[in-house]
Amino acid sequence: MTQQNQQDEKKPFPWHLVIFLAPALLIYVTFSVYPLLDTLFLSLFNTQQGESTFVGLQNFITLVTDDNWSDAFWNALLNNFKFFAIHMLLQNPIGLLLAVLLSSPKLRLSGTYRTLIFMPTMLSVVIIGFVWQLLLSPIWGISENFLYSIGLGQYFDAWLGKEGSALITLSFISVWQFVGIPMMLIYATLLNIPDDIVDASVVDGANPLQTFWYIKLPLILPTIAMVSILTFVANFNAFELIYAVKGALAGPNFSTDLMGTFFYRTFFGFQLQQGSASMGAAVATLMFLIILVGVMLFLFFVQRRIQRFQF
Amino acid sequence: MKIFNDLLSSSSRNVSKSVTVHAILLAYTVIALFPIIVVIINAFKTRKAIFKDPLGLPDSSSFTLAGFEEVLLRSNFGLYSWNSLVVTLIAVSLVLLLGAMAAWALTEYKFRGNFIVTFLFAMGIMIPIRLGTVSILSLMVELNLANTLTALVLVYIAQGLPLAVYILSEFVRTIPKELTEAARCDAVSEYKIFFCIILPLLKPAMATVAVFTMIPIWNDLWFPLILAPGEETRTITLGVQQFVGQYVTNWNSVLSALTLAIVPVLILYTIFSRQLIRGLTSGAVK
Amino acid sequence: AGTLSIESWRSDDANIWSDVIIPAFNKSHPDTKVFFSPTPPTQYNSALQAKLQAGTAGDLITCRPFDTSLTLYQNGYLDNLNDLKGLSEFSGVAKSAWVTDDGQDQFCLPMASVIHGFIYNKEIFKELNLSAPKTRDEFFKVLDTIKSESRYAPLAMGTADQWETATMGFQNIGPNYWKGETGRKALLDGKAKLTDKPYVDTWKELAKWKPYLGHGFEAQKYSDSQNLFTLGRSAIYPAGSWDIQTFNNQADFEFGAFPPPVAKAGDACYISDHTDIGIGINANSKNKAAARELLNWMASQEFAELFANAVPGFFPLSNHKIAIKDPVAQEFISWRDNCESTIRNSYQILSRGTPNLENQLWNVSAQVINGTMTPEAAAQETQKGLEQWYAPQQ
Amino acid sequence: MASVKLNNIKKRFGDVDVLHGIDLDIKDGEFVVLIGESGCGKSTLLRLLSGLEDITEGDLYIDGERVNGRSPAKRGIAMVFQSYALYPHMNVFKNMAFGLKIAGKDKAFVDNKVLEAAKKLKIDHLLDRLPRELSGGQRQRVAIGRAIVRDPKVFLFDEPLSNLDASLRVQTRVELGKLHQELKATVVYVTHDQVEAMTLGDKIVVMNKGRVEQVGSPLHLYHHPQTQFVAGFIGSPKMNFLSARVMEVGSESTQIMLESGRMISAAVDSSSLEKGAHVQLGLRPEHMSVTCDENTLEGKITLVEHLGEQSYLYVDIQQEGEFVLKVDGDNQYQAGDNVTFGIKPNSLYLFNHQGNALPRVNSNLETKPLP
Amino acid sequence: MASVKLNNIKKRFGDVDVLHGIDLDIKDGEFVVLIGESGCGKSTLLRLLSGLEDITEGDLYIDGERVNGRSPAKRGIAMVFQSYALYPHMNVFKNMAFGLKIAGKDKAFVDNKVLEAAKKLKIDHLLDRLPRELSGGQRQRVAIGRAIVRDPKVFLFDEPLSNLDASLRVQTRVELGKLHQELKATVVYVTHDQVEAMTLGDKIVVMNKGRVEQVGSPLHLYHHPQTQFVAGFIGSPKMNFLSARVMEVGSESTQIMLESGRMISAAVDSSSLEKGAHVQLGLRPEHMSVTCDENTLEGKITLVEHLGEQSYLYVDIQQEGEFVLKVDGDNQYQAGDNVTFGIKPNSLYLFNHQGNALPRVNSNLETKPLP
Ligand SMILES: Nc1ncnc2c1ncn2[C@@H]1O[C@H](COP(=O)(O)OP(=O)(O)OP(=O)(O)O)[C@@H](O)[C@H]1O
Ligand SMILES: Nc1ncnc2c1ncn2[C@@H]1O[C@H](COP(=O)(O)OP(=O)(O)OP(=O)(O)O)[C@@H](O)[C@H]1O
Ligand SMILES: [Mg+2]
Ligand SMILES: [Mg+2]
Repeated sequence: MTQQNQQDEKKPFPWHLVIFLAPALLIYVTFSVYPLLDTLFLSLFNTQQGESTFVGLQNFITLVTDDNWSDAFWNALLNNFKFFAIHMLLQNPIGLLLAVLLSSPKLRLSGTYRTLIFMPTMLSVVIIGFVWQLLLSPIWGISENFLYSIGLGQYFDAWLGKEGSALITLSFISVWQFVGIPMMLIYATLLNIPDDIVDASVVDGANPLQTFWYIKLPLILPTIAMVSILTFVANFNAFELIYAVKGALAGPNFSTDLMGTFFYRTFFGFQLQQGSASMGAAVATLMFLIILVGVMLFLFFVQRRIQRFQF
Repeated sequence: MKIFNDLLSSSSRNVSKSVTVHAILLAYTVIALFPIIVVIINAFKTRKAIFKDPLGLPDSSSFTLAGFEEVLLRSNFGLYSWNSLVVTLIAVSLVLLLGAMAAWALTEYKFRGNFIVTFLFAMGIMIPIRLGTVSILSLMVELNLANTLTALVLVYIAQGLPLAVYILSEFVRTIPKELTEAARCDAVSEYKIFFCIILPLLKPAMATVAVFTMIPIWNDLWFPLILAPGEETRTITLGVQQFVGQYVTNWNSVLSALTLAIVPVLILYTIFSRQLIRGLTSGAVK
Repeated sequence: AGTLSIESWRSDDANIWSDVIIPAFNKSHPDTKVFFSPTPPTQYNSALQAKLQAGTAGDLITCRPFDTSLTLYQNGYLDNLNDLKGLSEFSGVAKSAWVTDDGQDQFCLPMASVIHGFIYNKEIFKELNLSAPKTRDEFFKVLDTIKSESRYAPLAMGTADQWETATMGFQNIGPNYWKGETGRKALLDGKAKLTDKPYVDTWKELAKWKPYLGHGFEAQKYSDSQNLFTLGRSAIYPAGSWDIQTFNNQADFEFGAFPPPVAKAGDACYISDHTDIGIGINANSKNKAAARELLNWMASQEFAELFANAVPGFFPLSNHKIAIKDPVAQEFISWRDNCESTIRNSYQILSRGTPNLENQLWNVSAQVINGTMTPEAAAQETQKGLEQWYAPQQ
Repeated sequence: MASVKLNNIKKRFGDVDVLHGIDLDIKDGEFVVLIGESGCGKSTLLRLLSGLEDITEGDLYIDGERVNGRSPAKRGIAMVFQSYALYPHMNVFKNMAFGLKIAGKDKAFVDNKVLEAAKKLKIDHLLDRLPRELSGGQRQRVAIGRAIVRDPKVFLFDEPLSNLDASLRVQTRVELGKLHQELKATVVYVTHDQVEAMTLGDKIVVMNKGRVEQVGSPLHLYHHPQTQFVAGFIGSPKMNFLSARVMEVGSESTQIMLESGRMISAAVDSSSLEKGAHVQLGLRPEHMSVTCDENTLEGKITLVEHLGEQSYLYVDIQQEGEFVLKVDGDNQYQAGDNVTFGIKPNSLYLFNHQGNALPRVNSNLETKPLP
Repeated sequence: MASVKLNNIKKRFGDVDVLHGIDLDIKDGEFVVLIGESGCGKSTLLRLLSGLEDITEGDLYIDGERVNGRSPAKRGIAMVFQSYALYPHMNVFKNMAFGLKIAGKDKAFVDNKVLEAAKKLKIDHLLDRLPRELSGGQRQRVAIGRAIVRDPKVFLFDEPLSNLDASLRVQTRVELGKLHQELKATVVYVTHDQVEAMTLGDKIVVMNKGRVEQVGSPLHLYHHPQTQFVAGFIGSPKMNFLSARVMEVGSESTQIMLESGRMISAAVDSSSLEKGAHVQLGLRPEHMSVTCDENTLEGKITLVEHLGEQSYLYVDIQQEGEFVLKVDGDNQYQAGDNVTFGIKPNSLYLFNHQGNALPRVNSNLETKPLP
């Protein structure tokens, strides 16, 4: 500090910083961070009849080694990966396709298409679950009749009820509901690509397919990456649809069990099964860790290699 | 003749291309809307007709409003919608306001702890707040907020803030620094800079955040059930869920209830949708 | 005096409480306001748990039978009711679902039981010239007839919700195999195993149901089954007595009921007469005096009669003699006279550990009917589960 | 290389006519500059040439072949955009090689071509960089390189220098001029900077509201603008205009009276006008002199701009308006001074009320209208 | 209005020294232009003056008061940004009135002020428009208007014209010059366009890498650059530089030899050098003449740029490199021609190997170093 600096007028305390940040931080910490930490903390205890004892990592060990727990845990985890894989293979490519079509130049009615296709995303799973059960119900016969009318009737089955197809069917429903989100995000990125660049590739002799493959796709890769990570987080948090359609027992024979439903059963119990806060917290902690590791791996291996482009 | 050839070569190519594009989009639109339409048309049919011809439009013999009557009579749909609306609108507005304030503070000012706070909010995007339900509930009880809409609003704000802060931060970064500097030279206080300059400019971004925040709040079943299950504070999603549970065999009532539940969301969506694309195309969520 | 609110999973009964029961109570207790606030059955346990933990639950808690409520009591959420006057109106059997294992402490007042059996469409039976079957052979013959001679689905049941297969299937026909209470007690004492013949046979019979179920039954939910039956597209419905109420509202044909068929004509018959609903007092209630008054009233003849007739299919557990007006409900309750009653065998004690027997029963019964698991495997899996934690079975 | 011929080309966007029938002949190897105000249709015309936009009416010939419906790729054109439109995710090499790769050329050929062009443009040390790691001038050169490698018949440039800063613009302009001499390519170049137009073009096409106003060599346009619009557009600082009336009609000389009543004589053939007709008098800032005593005007200096070797005087002339004067840099004028200056009759321009120029007599410069 | 004094001002960003001690005196009402290459610290200096950035070391006085730690609001400055920084959601009126409103002035006062400024800038018909509905030049004027209404002591401009197109830039530059004469405001103006600097500044500050290279009036800098850097920066086209060696030292005249062995004599005082010292010869394009036969050089024309009244010749001189020549517009040169031109000894500049100018003898122009 030189002498001159001491004469400088003192900077006032940045009250505005406090006022801007405090309300959000206060609510967020109180009603999200603290409860979550509190819950995760619980996973180190064993709660029985109102008394809790510290057990260290015992709950986690039980969860991954004790057959009674681990079977369900690994099953749910595996299912969750399948669920995620189907979304990645279906939801995001469909979203991409729709976005590309929507962004074709001089397309009429594109606003209308956009709004309508986004509609399912707005609806609650109560509605979605109910509607699709009706549509796929063999009793109501809508899907069956439809398949018969296009000559594929013999392929109809009670998809939601069969172990082999229930999870896939639910994934499809989920894809149907959420395809609007990747579509919107990718569409927005496509709109941001300057026309000049596309024109340049046309003049360079690229046909529309080449323009898409060599120019547009690389430019929307960051968005696709972001969509993927959002999908990952959302899928590993998924619960509502399964719960609404298949209940907490995620039948048949746990073939639709995801980490979310597994957590629910463990934490809150189900029917005659008593909920266990500490085991539930352990599941929650593992879910959190899986998501965290997934996101980290993604950031480390994928995101680093993908550059965002300024136009 | 030559001209005709030219027309064919360039225009017919374009026409067939745009026909394909429309065909695919139309097909998907049908897929997206079909289930919803099935719900709506069957809501106006008698229970027997629903089964006999699920895809038929209601005609004079099968048309009935009995389902709607039942819904409106047997449950407090007006109140539920009102509760949902209040909770959603207040929560979304506060998420927008508080989120914008925090995003602004985190991106504009350098201070110690900036990174930690940013990180803290980022974590919130990954962990579902639902995992903390029990603690939240006891907290609400201690604060005497159980069974109030306030409790829901608070939780939804906490739930919506992380994504809002993330998206809005990215947007704030796109606002030219010169604008705030010009204002500072104009002797404008930090508060006025935020409220008179930044906030209006964040409008399109806010529409995006509003839609992304609104969907899970409006559709949430969980917290209404735990925090505010009382008749007075019931939200429409919970109301519909319970109605569906209760009248599960009475399909035309159920479908009517579902139809009624779809309407408000669509209205809210159309309010924001025009801004949504503007928001999406001018900033963060790329 | 004051206000009371009742936690319940019986959302179907909301209107009856507000229209019939509460006004009746208020006639004698005009200054107590009572609110009935139900939660859907699937969410009741978890929501209640959360609310109790947070201290926001209502004054009166509708009790699930056995362990669910026992845990609540042990965790201090429910009051001890030993000195409640009204308890004297109930038999030991009725009270058994809500006492501690040592039989010392009573924590819920019994409210109602439900009885399993089969409900059938009388018009279809008349059309096909059938009568209610008494033996298993007759039962399957009836099913065969319906299947071959009509478009109706013989049996209205689906496996999508799983619990139907355990409750309306396994627990419905099972007591005839394991001889009701005898078998249930033997299992508790460790004298019988789930791999024993009666249990395997129960599942074998369930496995035989498959061809008689509706098209796509794997995706058929409880409400679908109800609809199938009430729309007249299915002839026989494996039922719980609580379904009567729904069917009365929705079926425009006459229906009747028959108990689970026995092996040979004249065999002793057993029915599942399950103590299903009790009611207790929230330990944190601020208005316990009024709550006790309400409970005492609920032990009265007046309540029993009101309830039984307002909610046909739920049968009062008190010792009062009451007249039930609904013919089908009457039919159900009449079985108590000829057959031995028992409760569901997985409810007391046996679903206390991990893995949970009740959950397992749902799962394996559904699988057995779906054909994805043999009856023997089902028996082995459940027995193995039990052996893992239940000392008498080890 | 190729010639380009436009035959009554029209373009309509929906209901809006943007181009009203453009006729133009571009010779093989010619550097043609399109110039005009913003929105006059320059870019649109360029996009019609490139095939990015469909021609509504008229014929376009490249090298004698009619190419109206042909796709851009098949026209043998290359285009350089104002924003450069470099592919942001490709490095310089890939940017330049893209067109060749798409065309299926083999690797050795591509490498060779790109390297050659890069060397020519002095960007061969940048081949690994991404566009965002380049300065404006470097990006500009990459964009040109991308055009060059494809050996197009015609180069189209749409304001390629407008995103560069002043000094870089001058430098790049010079480089472009040399490049053209080296490649001998046919170039159509859009700009709205008249210095660029003057310095680069073999032929300048002045456009105004979707029409061609005048075509000619730079000096011809400077000395013989056909219309007031062209006269005002070419030259810097802008030509000064004064309202006047014809007092004496003549085929060798014309007397006009300014608004202030001053009489001026001009070496202009006004035989097409009648006495008393309204005309506009045009005077270039560089054609007036403070030492000349013919046709004098006087006014008060409002601003002096010193550019070193020369200065601009902004003069307010009573009743006539503002005037710009170019004088030597070693003057001692200051704002507020009064100044008197004279105009040589043969450096005057007159425009009739339709804005058409009257023929100048004995103009001291004869330029070929077209190179 | 106010004077501004900078006393050894330094600025460090983290570890990077950006400004290395700037001393500067700005008089009341003076128009000071900061000029220099991109990244030399012009904007940073301006931001230090405005208070948007903290001064690392040194003292800043405005009107004699030390203002180092003071917030921008309290310094009485107004700043006009390159991007104009108009509030996009407010109309012109509100943009201009915002600062006054915030300061709590009453409505009548605000209306009056804004209207007055708008009239002065000829934007009073635009008051209801939003910024996006304005052209570049109009936006620019609104930005200035916003600064004017607050009656600041000092105006700070950061490249205010660089987003305008060529002709608009000229026009706005002239308007700015007049506005300054009218307001008599103290102005600090950043640009990297030397024409702007020359025409607008009372005083030009040439910056180079965070240091002040030279301060002086425009003509003084043009005629007496202290360093090669300044010489190259001022003047357009750029001064030509040739490497040479001193052959004969003298205080009145110096003989130098170019790389090609040609001898040139220069009216420069080289007494500080030794024979054989390496020097750079500086030649302005406008100071050479094809009619002069002293000190001749010859070369081949590579490019001719016609600007109408004058032309630039780009000449390649064997062994010396490229040369730019300004000649009259009525020349007949063509690329490929050979040309011989001469240089007057007293229009030559010499720079020693550190880049410092040697004193010129008998320079035909005496200018005041500062106005
Ligand atoms: N796709 C289009 N649809 C409708 N009108 C258009 C379209 N493209 C250009 N125009 C209109 O055509 C006219 C000419 O536009 P053009 O871009 O050719 O002008 P320009 O001379 O290049 O201007 P600038 O110097 O600003 O680039 C403008 O009025 C413009 O609004
Ligand atoms: N906030 C900052 N942090 C670190 N370095 C900075 C910062 N701002 C500017 N600099 C650096 O300081 C130097 C001077 O920057 P400044 O913006 O003042 O240059 P300039 O002369 O205005 O250039 P231009 O003509 O391009 O605007 C540059 O090297 C720049 O990278
Ligand atoms: Mg253009
Ligand atoms: Mg700068």
